[in-house]
Amino acid sequence: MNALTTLGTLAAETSTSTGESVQFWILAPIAVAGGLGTVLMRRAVYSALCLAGTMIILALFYLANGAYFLGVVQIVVYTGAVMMLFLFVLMLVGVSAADSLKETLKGQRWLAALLGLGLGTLLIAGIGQAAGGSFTGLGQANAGGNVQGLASLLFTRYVVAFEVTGILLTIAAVGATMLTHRERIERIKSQREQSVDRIKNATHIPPLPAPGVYARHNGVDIPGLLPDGTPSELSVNATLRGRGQIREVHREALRDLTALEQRTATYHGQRRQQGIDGGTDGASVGAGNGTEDERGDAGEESR
Amino acid sequence: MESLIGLLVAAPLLGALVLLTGGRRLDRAGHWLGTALAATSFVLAVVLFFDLLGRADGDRTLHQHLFSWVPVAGFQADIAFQLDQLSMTFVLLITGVGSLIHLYSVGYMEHDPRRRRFFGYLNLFLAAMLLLVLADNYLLLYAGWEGVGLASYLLIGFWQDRPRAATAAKKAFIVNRVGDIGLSIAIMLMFTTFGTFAFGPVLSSAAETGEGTLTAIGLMLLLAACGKSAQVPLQSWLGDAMEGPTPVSALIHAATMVTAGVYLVVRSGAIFNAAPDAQTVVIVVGAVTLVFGAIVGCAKDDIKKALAGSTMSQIGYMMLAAGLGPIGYAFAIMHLVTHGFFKAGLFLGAGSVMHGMNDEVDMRKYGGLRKYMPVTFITFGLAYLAIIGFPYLSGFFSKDEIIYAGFAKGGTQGWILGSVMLLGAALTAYYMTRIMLLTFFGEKRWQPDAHGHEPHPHESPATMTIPMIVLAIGSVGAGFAFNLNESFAHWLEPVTGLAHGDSPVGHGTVSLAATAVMVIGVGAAYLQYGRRPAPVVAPAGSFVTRAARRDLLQDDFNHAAFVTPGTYLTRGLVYVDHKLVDGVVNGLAAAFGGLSGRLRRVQNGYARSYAVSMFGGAAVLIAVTLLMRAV
Amino acid sequence: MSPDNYLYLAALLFTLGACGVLLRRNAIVVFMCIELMLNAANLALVAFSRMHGNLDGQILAFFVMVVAAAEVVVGLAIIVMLYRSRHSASVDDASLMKL
Amino acid sequence: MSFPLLTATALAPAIGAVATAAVPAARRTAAKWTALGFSVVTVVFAAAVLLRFDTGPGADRYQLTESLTWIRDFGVTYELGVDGIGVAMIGLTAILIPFLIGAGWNDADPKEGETPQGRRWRPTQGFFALILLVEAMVIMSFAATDIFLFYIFFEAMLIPMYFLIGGFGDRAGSGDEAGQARQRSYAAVKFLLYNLAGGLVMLAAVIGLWVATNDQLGSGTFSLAAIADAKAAGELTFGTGTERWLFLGFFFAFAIKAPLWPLHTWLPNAMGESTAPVAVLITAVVDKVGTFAMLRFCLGLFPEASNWATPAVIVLSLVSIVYGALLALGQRDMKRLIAYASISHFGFIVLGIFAMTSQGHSGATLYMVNHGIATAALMLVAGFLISRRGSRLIADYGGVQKTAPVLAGTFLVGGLATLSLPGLGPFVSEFLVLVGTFSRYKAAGIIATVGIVLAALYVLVLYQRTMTGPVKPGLEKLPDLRMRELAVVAPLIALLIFLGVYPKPVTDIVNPAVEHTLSDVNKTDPQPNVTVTEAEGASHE
Repeated sequence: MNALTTLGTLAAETSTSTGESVQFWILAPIAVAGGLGTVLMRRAVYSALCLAGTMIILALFYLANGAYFLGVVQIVVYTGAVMMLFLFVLMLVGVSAADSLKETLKGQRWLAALLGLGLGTLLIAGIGQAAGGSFTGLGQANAGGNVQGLASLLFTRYVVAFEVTGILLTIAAVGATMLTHRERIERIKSQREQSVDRIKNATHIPPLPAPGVYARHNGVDIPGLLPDGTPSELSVNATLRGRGQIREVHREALRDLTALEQRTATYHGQRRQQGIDGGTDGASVGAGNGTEDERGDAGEESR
Repeated sequence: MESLIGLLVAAPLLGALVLLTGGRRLDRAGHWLGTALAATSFVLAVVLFFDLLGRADGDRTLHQHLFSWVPVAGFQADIAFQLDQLSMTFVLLITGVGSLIHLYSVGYMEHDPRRRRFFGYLNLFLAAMLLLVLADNYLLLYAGWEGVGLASYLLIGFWQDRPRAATAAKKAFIVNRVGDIGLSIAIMLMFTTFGTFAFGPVLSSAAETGEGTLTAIGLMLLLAACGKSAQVPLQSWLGDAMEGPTPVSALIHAATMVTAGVYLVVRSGAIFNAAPDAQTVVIVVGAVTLVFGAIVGCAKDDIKKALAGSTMSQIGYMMLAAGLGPIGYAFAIMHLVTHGFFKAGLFLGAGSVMHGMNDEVDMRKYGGLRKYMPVTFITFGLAYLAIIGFPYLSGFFSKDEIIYAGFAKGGTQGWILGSVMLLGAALTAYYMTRIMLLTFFGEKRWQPDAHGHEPHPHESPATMTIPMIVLAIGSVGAGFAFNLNESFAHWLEPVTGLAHGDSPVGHGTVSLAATAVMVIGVGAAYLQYGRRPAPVVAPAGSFVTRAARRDLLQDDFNHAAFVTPGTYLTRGLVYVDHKLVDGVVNGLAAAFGGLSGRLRRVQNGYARSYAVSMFGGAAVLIAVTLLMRAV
Repeated sequence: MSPDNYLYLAALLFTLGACGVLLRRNAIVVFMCIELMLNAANLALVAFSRMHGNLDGQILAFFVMVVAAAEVVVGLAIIVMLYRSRHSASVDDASLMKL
Repeated sequence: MSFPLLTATALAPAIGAVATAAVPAARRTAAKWTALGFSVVTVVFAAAVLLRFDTGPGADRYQLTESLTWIRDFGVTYELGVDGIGVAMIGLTAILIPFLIGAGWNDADPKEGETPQGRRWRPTQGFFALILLVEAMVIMSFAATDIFLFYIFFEAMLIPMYFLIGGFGDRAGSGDEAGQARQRSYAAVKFLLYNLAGGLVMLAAVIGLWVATNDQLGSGTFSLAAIADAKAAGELTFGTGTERWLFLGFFFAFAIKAPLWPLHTWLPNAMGESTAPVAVLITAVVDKVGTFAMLRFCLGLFPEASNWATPAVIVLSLVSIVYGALLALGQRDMKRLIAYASISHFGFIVLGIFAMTSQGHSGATLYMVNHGIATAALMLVAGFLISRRGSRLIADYGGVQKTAPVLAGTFLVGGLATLSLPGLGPFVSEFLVLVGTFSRYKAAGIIATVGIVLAALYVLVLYQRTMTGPVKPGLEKLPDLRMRELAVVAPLIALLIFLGVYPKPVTDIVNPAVEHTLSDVNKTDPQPNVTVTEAEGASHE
């Protein structure tokens, strides 16, 4: 809170203090970096995070400019709510849906760069032209408190606009629900019914195979292996399958298996040579487990 | 009395309407109805004639004003009739000969399934012709003028399933149309000059008008007359017009319609009198046609075409006489009337012959017919004598008067004209004798036709012979009657005026010369055709003969001069219209299409490229604002 | 330092956002870039309000936020629909505006 | 304000259109009768207009006027009124439409073996409704005395016409249905684009006019009456340049509609591809709006400019006359031939208008009426013939006169009217035009007479090739005119004869209007250079 007051005092003055300039010169590059990140990151999630960062920094700038309310709103509403909304959607759409930065439209990239440069230079030139050195701070404007000041304006001069935006928000909310709401044509089947018609048309009557259920792997995105070592698509969650986010690990798994058998074989060979110690049990048990496991697996599949 | 004038026209018009719209139920009695109505108007004509005779010379002009036709500001055209001696003469000729030919057609067209329509057309013709001669202004005359053109078109092409008939009909109408241009321009000139085109005011005030205008009007009228009366250079249609039924040839293309040109010239006498140049042209045209027609008549083997040539040349006489001015007008009309008689008679005779010969028209396939059809022979013979100007028959009087008038023109002109006309007389005698000999004398030369039918020449029924007899009487007696102390000329005098030029040669001399050349002509013909039998297949003949058989190459000329270039012109224009005028438009359309095709590439549907243009726009806007501020 | 720098920063961020919109194909990222642009605008507004010494700029910025929130809600909903229908969130795949 | 007769006249067909369109798909015959009924009602109203119109001396120029303010800010008013010319044109339109409906009785029925596509598919209703709609718009544009009002209907006409041309082809199913459809849509689009282009230019001129009036009168107006008053009071005077530009703007649109060479090429396509009644509708009714508007607007609003443009226009119209006739000669397609003949005739009309003589103007007006009826007669009979044989090519016919004499007869009469034979309506008008032109421009008059011969040529050649000669194979069983068809053609022919023998009623109505128009362009008829001594000129008593 005291930080706010200090910033406020800074803002009240008619020329920025060195503190603010320091702050600016530290934060501005980060903001720009965040912007760049937003634009350039391949994965949407990273872009979102970069954007969030930029927004927070902007919030700080708001505060520095004496817009306390906005600063807070920026953090709470924008960074807090809107960006989270983005992240949710990203989750729905697929976290790792990274779009290749390879350009498909001919000359689009060049045009974009050109325009960016042009626009930037023009804006900056414009500002440079308009720049008038001194400025009146928000001293008396914020005298009765920034929030009160905003409120008084908002509910007197801008009340109509305020109401209208309220209506707009409502409409937006309704619209969003309308858009994303999916009409159910038929009743959701109960578990019982599902099992019944699973039996009826004899499709995997037992529960689906568990994913990654074999030696040293148990991630949900890893398919279980069939006896011949090929992965079983069924064992992975449909959503992951749809997004193509199955981790294809069975090859090295197979390699490990052969290596394991290799080792056991050699181990047995030594055992025959030496012919001592009951370690064999454990080994045999392990191997037995493994085979038992596979058999069970294969059994499930075949059944 | 005046009210009867309208009825003159109305009677046949009614007939035409009833017969043409009446439908099949009239088929049985239609022809009699038509004939009756024609006769009616003849009776009316006679009544009016005697009424006129009853009046004093001065007021032998009746007027009937029915209603105002086209009233627009200064332009006042009325449906109004004027009956004076000149039109009376024509009315009598038209209705008289007309009625006779109606009667004749009853027999001639007996076996034609479309006889009702034929009579309808005939009545239509009568109505139009009467309108022509009774009109009291040039516009109404023009209406009748085109009306007879239509009637002749319909009648020439009456057997429409014969392509040649259809073509001939079309040709006749088109050539007449060319002439009609003349008439319409003449009327327009009159309107712009006099502000009216009624006979009365125009003719009365012709004198005090500039000669140039009058010459123009006169020449235009002459052009019209050439078209209608088949005078050089618009004569080419008459020969082909013989495709029509023979009564038609007799009525329209011999007796009445083709003489309308002469009527026009005589009627407009006042104008021509004041425009000597125009008169000269009239004379020239007449003279040329006179000889031209005679030559053609000498060469044709088709009896009707030969007669058509003769018609042409006879009308040439009339035209020439009309060109002579007051000294010729009366005799032009007189010859017109007598010619109406004997030429109609000749055609009807020819028709009767064809009737008996399975419609064979080639004279070389006739011969010796006098035994088979005596009445035809006698009537035809009398008409023949009349036309060649056998002394004291009608042709003798009228033609001699004209020749005399020609000499009376005076000076070298007079001599030239006179001698030309004498030459014409000789030729007339020659070709008429040729026809006579080939048809009625010598041995029979006919063979079975394509279907193997041996023609059985026989006399025609009474309905056909009676008119022939009447006409024969007319052609014998008319001239004499007319010439009794110039009764005819005096009768016409109030309209046409009458003058006697001073002829270097006396009346008797002219008659003598005419008779002499007539004898020569007859002799020559007899030597060639009378003594030895004529070959059935025409000999090749000299170049002149061959040219004459082809109407002296007139059609070839027209073809080369107008038809072919015209065809190419139209073809070219069609091409131009399609490729050029339309091409420009279509090209424009195609250009726009291509352009838009290019432009729509911009709309590639990628939101991001739209965004690019959006930001581009924003950038441009900012730049502009900045520049604005900078400036 | 002069507060103009805030404006320069805003301009820079705005341009970055613009480039992002033009370059990225993932609809969500495009959206984020738009948000970036909005934020840049907000920063400028706040700076202005400070320069002029009244709160209207902040009010405007406030409204921008509200509208942006609404827009995000609807936009993301649309994106989800899109993803459901065609299993991709790439803006280039939805190129049906072509005639 | 008395009973709005003109509005009613225009409204009757409009309501008829709605009523016809509303008839359910199955009740095709009912729709036809509805359309016919309403068109007859329109005739009754038009007759009322005719009777109520006062031709006496000292009668107002525009009568039966109605006036309501419409768009006050732009001085647009709903002003109707007719002068004699307008009355004649409205009469023509009203009289023709019933016959067109009768002639097109079965043209829009679904073809044999064509199954109705659903409940809403009802071409017949559409066909007749569109025709009535066109009639309403045409009548409105004849009656409008407010330029903007006129412009609206002048343009709106195109919409129903477009559908009539593009939507309803000939029954001349010469196998290639697809090709025909392509041709048809090409023709329709061409028609639309040409006329839209004209309309665009005209719109510019209309706006220009408004600006001009706005500058000088303080408040812009489109009302003819207001402009005339202002001119008379000397408050409104266009600069020479302005007036000429405005004139050109209007004239261009009307010249396309008329159509005048070289803007004519849309007409043959449109008339060739559309059914006979629609073709008649185009050339006999819709195109007349163009020539009518030349008389009322070009001459009425811009007299000096009209006089300035006269030589050029006369040359164009002469070219149209000869060119159209020659191309008619060159056609293989019956309907295109008639179309080119119409172009030639429109040349005559424009010639008469710009001859600036009372004969010329009366002649032109009469010509519009007569040409409408004559073309209707000829084209409709041609349509009957085509519908029998299923081909538009002249070469496919021959000897029809033997198998269908009545058809041939009516065709011939129509043709004779087209070549303006005395005794039939067109002769009077054509001769008036010629005289009117000749009395001011001798050479032009003489050149125009060439058109007479060419007309005879193309008509008679057409008749000879189709009707005479031996019967072409395939035509032996050609049926003659049916009762309905005869009932359509016979009255038209009767009308032609009546107008040819006794055109006085029409001229009486037209003449006063013509006098007004002449005084607009402040011209007087050239006087004869010989004053006739009415000596024994007892020609009328």
